[in-house]
Amino acid sequence: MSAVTYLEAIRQALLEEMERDERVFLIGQDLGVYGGAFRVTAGLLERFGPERVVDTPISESAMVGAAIGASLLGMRPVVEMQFIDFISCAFNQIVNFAAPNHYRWGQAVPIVVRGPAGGNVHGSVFHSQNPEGFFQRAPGLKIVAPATAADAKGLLTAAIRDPNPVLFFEHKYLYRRIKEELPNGDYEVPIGRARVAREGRDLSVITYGAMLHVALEAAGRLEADGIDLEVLDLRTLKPLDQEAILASVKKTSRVIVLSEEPLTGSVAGEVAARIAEHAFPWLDGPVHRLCCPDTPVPFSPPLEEAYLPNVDKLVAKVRELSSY
Amino acid sequence: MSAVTYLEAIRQALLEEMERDERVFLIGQDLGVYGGAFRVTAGLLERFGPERVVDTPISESAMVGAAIGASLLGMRPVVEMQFIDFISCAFNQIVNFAAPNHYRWGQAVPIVVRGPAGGNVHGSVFHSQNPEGFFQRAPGLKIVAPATAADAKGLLTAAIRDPNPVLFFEHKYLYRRIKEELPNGDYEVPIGRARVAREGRDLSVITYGAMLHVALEAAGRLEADGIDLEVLDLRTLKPLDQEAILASVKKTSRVIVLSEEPLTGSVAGEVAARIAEHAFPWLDGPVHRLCCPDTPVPFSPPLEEAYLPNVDKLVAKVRELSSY
Amino acid sequence: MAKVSRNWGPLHPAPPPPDEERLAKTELGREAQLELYRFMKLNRMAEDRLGNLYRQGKVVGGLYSSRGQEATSVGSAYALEPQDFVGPLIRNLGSMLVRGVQPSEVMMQYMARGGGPTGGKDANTHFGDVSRGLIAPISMLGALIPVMAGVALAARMQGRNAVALTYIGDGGTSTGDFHEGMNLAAVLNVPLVLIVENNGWAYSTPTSRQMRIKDIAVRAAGYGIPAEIVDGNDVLAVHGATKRAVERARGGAGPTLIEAKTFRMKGHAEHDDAGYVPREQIEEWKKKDPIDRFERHLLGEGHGLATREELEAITSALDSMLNEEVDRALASPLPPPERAFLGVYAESPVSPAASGRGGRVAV
Amino acid sequence: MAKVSRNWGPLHPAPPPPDEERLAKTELGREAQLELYRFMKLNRMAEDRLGNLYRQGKVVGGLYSSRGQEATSVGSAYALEPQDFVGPLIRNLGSMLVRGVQPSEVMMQYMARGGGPTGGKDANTHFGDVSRGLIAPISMLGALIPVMAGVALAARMQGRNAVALTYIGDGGTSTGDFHEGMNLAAVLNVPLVLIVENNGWAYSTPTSRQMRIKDIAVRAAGYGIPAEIVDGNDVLAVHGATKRAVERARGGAGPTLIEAKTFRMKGHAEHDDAGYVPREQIEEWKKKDPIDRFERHLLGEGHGLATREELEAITSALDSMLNEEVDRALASPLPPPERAFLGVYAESPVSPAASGRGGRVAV
Ligand SMILES: Cc1ncc(C[n+]2csc(CCOP(=O)(O)OP(=O)(O)O)c2C)c(N)n1
Ligand SMILES: Cc1ncc(C[n+]2csc(CCOP(=O)(O)OP(=O)(O)O)c2C)c(N)n1
Ligand SMILES: [Mg+2]
Ligand SMILES: [Mg+2]
Repeated sequence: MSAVTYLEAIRQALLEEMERDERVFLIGQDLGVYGGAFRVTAGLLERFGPERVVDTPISESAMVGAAIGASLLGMRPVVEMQFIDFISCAFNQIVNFAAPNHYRWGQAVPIVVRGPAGGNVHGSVFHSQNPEGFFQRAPGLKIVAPATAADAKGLLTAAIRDPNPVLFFEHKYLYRRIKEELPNGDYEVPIGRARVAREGRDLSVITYGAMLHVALEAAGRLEADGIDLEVLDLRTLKPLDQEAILASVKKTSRVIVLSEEPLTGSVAGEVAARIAEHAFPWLDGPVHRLCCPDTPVPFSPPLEEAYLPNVDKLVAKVRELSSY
Repeated sequence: MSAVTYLEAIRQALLEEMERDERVFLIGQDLGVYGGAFRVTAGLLERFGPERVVDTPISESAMVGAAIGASLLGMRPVVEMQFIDFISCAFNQIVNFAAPNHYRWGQAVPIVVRGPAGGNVHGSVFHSQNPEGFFQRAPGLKIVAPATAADAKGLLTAAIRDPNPVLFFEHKYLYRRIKEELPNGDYEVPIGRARVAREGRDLSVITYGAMLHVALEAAGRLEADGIDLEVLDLRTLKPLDQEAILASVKKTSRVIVLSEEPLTGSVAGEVAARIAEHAFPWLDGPVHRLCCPDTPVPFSPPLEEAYLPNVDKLVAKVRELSSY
Repeated sequence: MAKVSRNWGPLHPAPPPPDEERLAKTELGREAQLELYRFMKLNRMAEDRLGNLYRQGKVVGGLYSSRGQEATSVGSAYALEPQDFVGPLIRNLGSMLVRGVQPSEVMMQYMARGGGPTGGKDANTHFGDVSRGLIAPISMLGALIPVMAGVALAARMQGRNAVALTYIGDGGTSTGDFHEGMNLAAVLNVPLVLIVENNGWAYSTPTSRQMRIKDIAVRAAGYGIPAEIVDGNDVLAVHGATKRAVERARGGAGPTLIEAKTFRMKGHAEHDDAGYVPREQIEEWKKKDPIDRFERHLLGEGHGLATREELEAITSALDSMLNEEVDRALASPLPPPERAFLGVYAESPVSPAASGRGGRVAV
Repeated sequence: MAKVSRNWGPLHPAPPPPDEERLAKTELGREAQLELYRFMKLNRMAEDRLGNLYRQGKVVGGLYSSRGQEATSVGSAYALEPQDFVGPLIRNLGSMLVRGVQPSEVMMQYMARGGGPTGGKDANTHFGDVSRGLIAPISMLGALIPVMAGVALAARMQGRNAVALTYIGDGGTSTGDFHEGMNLAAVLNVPLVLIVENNGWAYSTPTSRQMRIKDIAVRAAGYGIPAEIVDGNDVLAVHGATKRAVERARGGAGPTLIEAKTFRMKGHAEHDDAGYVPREQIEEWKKKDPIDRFERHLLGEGHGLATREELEAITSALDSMLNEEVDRALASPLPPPERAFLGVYAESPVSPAASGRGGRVAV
């Protein structure tokens, strides 16, 4: 078996679930003949036909609304946002129709809304967003953000099988930049469970998505100075794996929450708040966040570099905190 | 001068700013002849005519979009959401058009989007929401939530004069339940500044909106047991008055952040995260949050009562924390 | 002082008098017509009972009436087959009754009782039941249209031979979701029927300030789908138009938009005295009351389909039935507080077969 | 293997050949027509330069071309008065040039240089300048329409006697904001003109899968506003139709929708080879190239408005101008990193007079 990219892992999950379960279908823009703006769905129209790879007009709200309706009859729709930024146009359907439906009248809404998120590709203000902070506030939603190819496949498989509405944020920077061998055959990575990506004694970095790789690289660099980082990959952003978060913090007593979001309203903030409430006695220092500044994602490379967290910024933060 | 309600204070701010500044106009549903679903704009059509009290179709996205466009030419539109819950239909215009516009191309977007928020009136899932948690994540926005009639008038006046897009969340539970004498004539309550609503030594309750009154009542009750609460009214939810938050915590060393939002993704979480990062050395105990559970707002009175924070729940939390 | 009248269009005109002849030769037999009558009466009488409960302070929150629009709800829903799906709005109690909803279910919802379909979690007619082909709306108008398009899409994918029927008001047609939903339904050619209830008003806003057109039906051409304008106070006309549209959809010809011209005889909600509605407009429409008209038709010369005694028998049967329904609803306690914390997430995959009614709300 | 062709409609048909006679008796004089020619050439030549910069790896991110659609942008914007406002989309470089935007401004934007109007904060044609009547779009299609309706509303309130002109693609008409924006503009009767550029494709989606109608213009009837269908590759026809609509709007008659039938001669963006577009469709439209056609018209028998030498002189003047513009753009450095943190909030109230261009971006 050979290594596959993060993008190919997502394609595999879609293809295999569609083969396994005829209730699964794809709906979105330019999915079929074109195979999607990032080619995630390439070949699926030829394989499954236009009734299961449904191209739509430019109507994000109707795409999600139609997916909700189909799910009420037991289908398992997977909606693609061409860029995740456009999910803003479906906000009402996601937050007010899909999310509270099971609570309101007991009817599950098993849909997945997926698409390319994240920056570091000079996509500018409207092609670089990480919208998890906007959606974590919606009771009834689940939010997933894989950092590896194996997780991308296993988490998407789990998301499609989950009876609840799941937002699946793929980091476009990782699409073709990381490659791994995947577990054989059918597997799920459970939603709601974080993963210790690196065991360490001195300080916990809690992160997800593309930032996981920043954390791991920083950990390697810090070994030299004898700082042993633990790196926790959240994988699911809602509901948070509070147990795993607290366990890591109780072990290291020092923590930095790292994420590629504007600071205010970030998932990183929610994680920090949980730590401050439930792990306080174990803390040897303040709960730090390393996020982006509270600005839109700027376009020009030097601006975006100044905006995004990176290994240097993390290493500096770690040094600051461990000498606390 | 006689006491006026929270609702009347809002009406006065609209009326007086419209008299003062011809660039100010109102746009929304049923504002004119009807005077708005809650009668906030009663009499303003007769006073200013249909060109400054603009009734629209049921099109929240277009209402906000049109306000943005008018503001680009220097107008000062005030948009009413009939219930703030419907702001979800204008999410994209607010978060992607209005909020980043000044950063993107230097053009200010001086609009206000206001409307009745909050629960405790058995409005059920779609007429009780507090959406601040959805919007705090949007760089470029300001969010205001007054707790008193005087603040309602002064903050709305400031919001209309502010060159940035401001979301103004009125708590409908307070509309006719609180009354005060207002300062004379033209005044602003500055956006971005919190207010110590009650000085205290032992523990800080940081809150806003209708919950301020819960905190003050709890404080009175706790006096008996010799617990002296400090109560901080945030007033502005974005940008947060971090200085005032930290000052109060550094003084009391114990804190509860109280808000009428689902816990996850709440503004209360952002406040707690700021405290955990910047006031850690001063803390004698965990940073507690008293919020709603992560569910939609339920309809039936016993359910909504179980859902909402109240004086008993706060008093219990305070006792728990102060015996920490 | 500024002139307020500016921009106001003409009053919402009443439709022409019904074509008695066509009424006479409707394809619906006597039994069916008496059933239509029964459902319209039930619709109105159940809402009258709700009005009493409201005045007794037993209703929690707002109460919405469909008085004057019963023919639109009942006539359209009556055109469906058992396997079809309907997505009613708050003024479509009649459609829900036709689909087998019990008045007590709705009464419990309005009174926030624990025994209602949502167990007290949501209000009024905001509940659904896939097993009865009933889809619940959300308050945000328009949002249900793309959802019902998806129901129609799934029905086709699953080979159910089923049609999806839903409703929107004149005001609701101004929402983006109306446009996105109808365009998507048209392009995908799904079996969707939309009834636009043009009742002249959206809360306090007359249709003339909601749109610059008289007939909302013209919008269908923008989606490449057929439309029909129908007298919404003529239950047989509504039924006939819906039946044609439903069969067209079932036959694979895609969506239809039906504009039903009708009138909201009460305020937007019980608290609203509708002072903004010109008296003469109300008087004009009173004459066209859908139930009185249908009664005249049933008793009418030439085709005496029913006697006054028969109709009175139906009414008094409904009356005693509603007495029981009210008692049943009042007997239901408020929900236990702990219920507030249950059922946010679905625990296990749900198949359409398994999907049920209130029972599936975590209670 | 499933049939893929299902649901696909006929190819986007080219419009009928231009009415040479009408072309001959256009009301635009020789000077004006030569200016139109100059702007169309500038549009295309500037984009060719951008293409070179792209191939040299100097462009950051995607590059979007309006090749084949120059007549629509230029002809429509040319119908505006100085006090009017225009909201262009990414394929309306021509409209921006007519409004006085310098090619180097756009080149700096595409190359992410600090000297561009947004100082490197945003990309490509995403910038505005109220003082030049230029409103910037956001990427979310449709969103600009309600915003331009608001610009038109404010223009009326302020007595500017100004009109707002904006654009949308065939695909963009499927968005909720298109519907809400046009309906609101119609009800409020504001001076808005919408050019629908029907170029047959939305990325890889043909118009036949975007909507169930052939002529998007029919949607105007749903808003109670007039519409015109125009050959979008005929600059004089586009100008004439826009002029009529603009004057109607200025006269207080409200919005107009103009559907310009045209064609996207390149891929969605530079990276897209448009393999999904049938060859014959491209060949068919090549013959209708708007610039070649206008050239033939200008040189045409009977009404020789220009000589080949004159046109070549225009072209070579543009050529050397563009050399300077490219040099100017390349001379601009990337922005300083600290700029990323500036300008999120406006500091003080901004009056329309004070509102300016790039200078007002916090740099
Ligand atoms: C998106 C949205 N905006 C505003 C409202 C508030 N609202 C509830 S009903 C109503 C009027 C609806 O009018 P119409 O669609 O004609 O239906 P009718 O009440 O006449 O049956 C309004 C504005 C809403 N429910 N949804
Ligand atoms: C709301 C929204 N959804 C999706 C996109 C992604 N997108 C960018 S351009 C485009 C195609 C636009 O087609 P059309 O409107 O016909 O304009 P054209 O490219 O043909 O000029 C799409 C889908 C977007 N920009 N906005
Ligand atoms: Mg209505
Ligand atoms: Mg196009």
